[in-house]
Amino acid sequence: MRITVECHGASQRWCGAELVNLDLGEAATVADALGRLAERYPELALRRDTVAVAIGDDIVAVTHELSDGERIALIPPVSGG
Amino acid sequence: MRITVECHGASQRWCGAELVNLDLGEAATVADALGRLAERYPELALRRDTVAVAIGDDIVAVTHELSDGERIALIPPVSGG
Amino acid sequence: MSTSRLRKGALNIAEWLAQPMPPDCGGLAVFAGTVRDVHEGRAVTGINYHAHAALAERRLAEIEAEAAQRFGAQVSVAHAVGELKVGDASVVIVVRSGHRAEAFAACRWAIDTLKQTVPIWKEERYADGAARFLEGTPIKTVKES
Amino acid sequence: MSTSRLRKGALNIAEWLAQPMPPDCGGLAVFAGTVRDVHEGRAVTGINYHAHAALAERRLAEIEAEAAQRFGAQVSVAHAVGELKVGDASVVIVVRSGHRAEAFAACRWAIDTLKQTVPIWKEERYADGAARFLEGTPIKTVKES
Repeated sequence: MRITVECHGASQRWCGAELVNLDLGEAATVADALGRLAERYPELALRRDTVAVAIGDDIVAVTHELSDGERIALIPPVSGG
Repeated sequence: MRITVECHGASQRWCGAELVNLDLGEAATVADALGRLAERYPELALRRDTVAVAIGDDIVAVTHELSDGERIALIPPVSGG
Repeated sequence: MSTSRLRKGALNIAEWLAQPMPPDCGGLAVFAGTVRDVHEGRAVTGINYHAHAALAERRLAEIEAEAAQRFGAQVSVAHAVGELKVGDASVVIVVRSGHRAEAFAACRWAIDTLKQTVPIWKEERYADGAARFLEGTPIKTVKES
Repeated sequence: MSTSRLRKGALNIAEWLAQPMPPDCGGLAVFAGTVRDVHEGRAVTGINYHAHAALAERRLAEIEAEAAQRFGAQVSVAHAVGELKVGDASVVIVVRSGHRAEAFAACRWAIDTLKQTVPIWKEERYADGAARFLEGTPIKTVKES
């Protein structure tokens, strides 16, 4: 399957782009997507445990199973206010 | 000496007026003025220990010596806000 | 804007917000007190605020200065006198400071202190036509508060 | 007024004060955060606020609802996105409640919670032309806060 990753906040810098496409195997989960991103982007790998993933307006668990064409968003540590 | 007493807040009710004139002996203090008012106004007598006295923009001690023609203000418990 | 901290009639909160934030400030805290429609179970139609004007002006200025010193904040305090209706603002405290902790602390300290140190008296007016001065708290100095 | 809690550009605080006080409320507490001219010793010229819009809108609404439930208060929360200059308001919290204690408590809780639960990121711009995203805090849910 192919998914699209939106890189928010500092994760734009870590991944060098606002959008990243990933090709994953069948029955891939959010954890698989993060694993693939961590292989590609060392700065993301260092901070992987601080990054949440959103789909739509939900934060999803790393065990969440992805679908082909799905769009996920990286939510690095927040700094609003 | 004669002094004028401004009755603020609830002390207007206790004394039945916004201004009260008092004739006091020579060398009278704020305590003497409060004593005279307490004799005349039982409702004030009941609350005498909760009332402060101001001259101009100062709170004065009960030992403050009054002058003829002076104007003092009764400051009953406050309820602003 | 008048330099007086004691104003005739309801306060317009926006007036105290017109001033721009100092560039070294990141936190603005505001408290306003307004007239409620009920007190101790009685229907309230309004409050007539009385003040000892000279001492009240002095004490409001002292609260600003003391709050500035204690919290390192810029503090403005104003209070209404005269007849106010339900919903009208009787008191406004505006604090501008570096960060939010001091802004909240200074704002809370200022309103709590105002209630104990400023010679102002509420005369509540009730739906049945009655009016009465509320019981208050013996006046303290700002330094004691 | 837009029903959106996330707004493009600096917030105008007065907009959130235009609504009259409910007659059963006596306390209005407001907090606004503004852009400071210095951070960690560096001269700041502005902040570009980024957000995950859908999740941020949801979280801002959850903060209002949770604050209303915890403190019995009416709470409005708004946050800016986009380029802000020094002095501009990036966040506004307005609380209307019966008395001042809940107003202050709800206002403080709302801003502290917003900073931990809403997907917004500060990209600071410096006088030397540099820009960087600030280090933040891993996002929590509103219920966890």
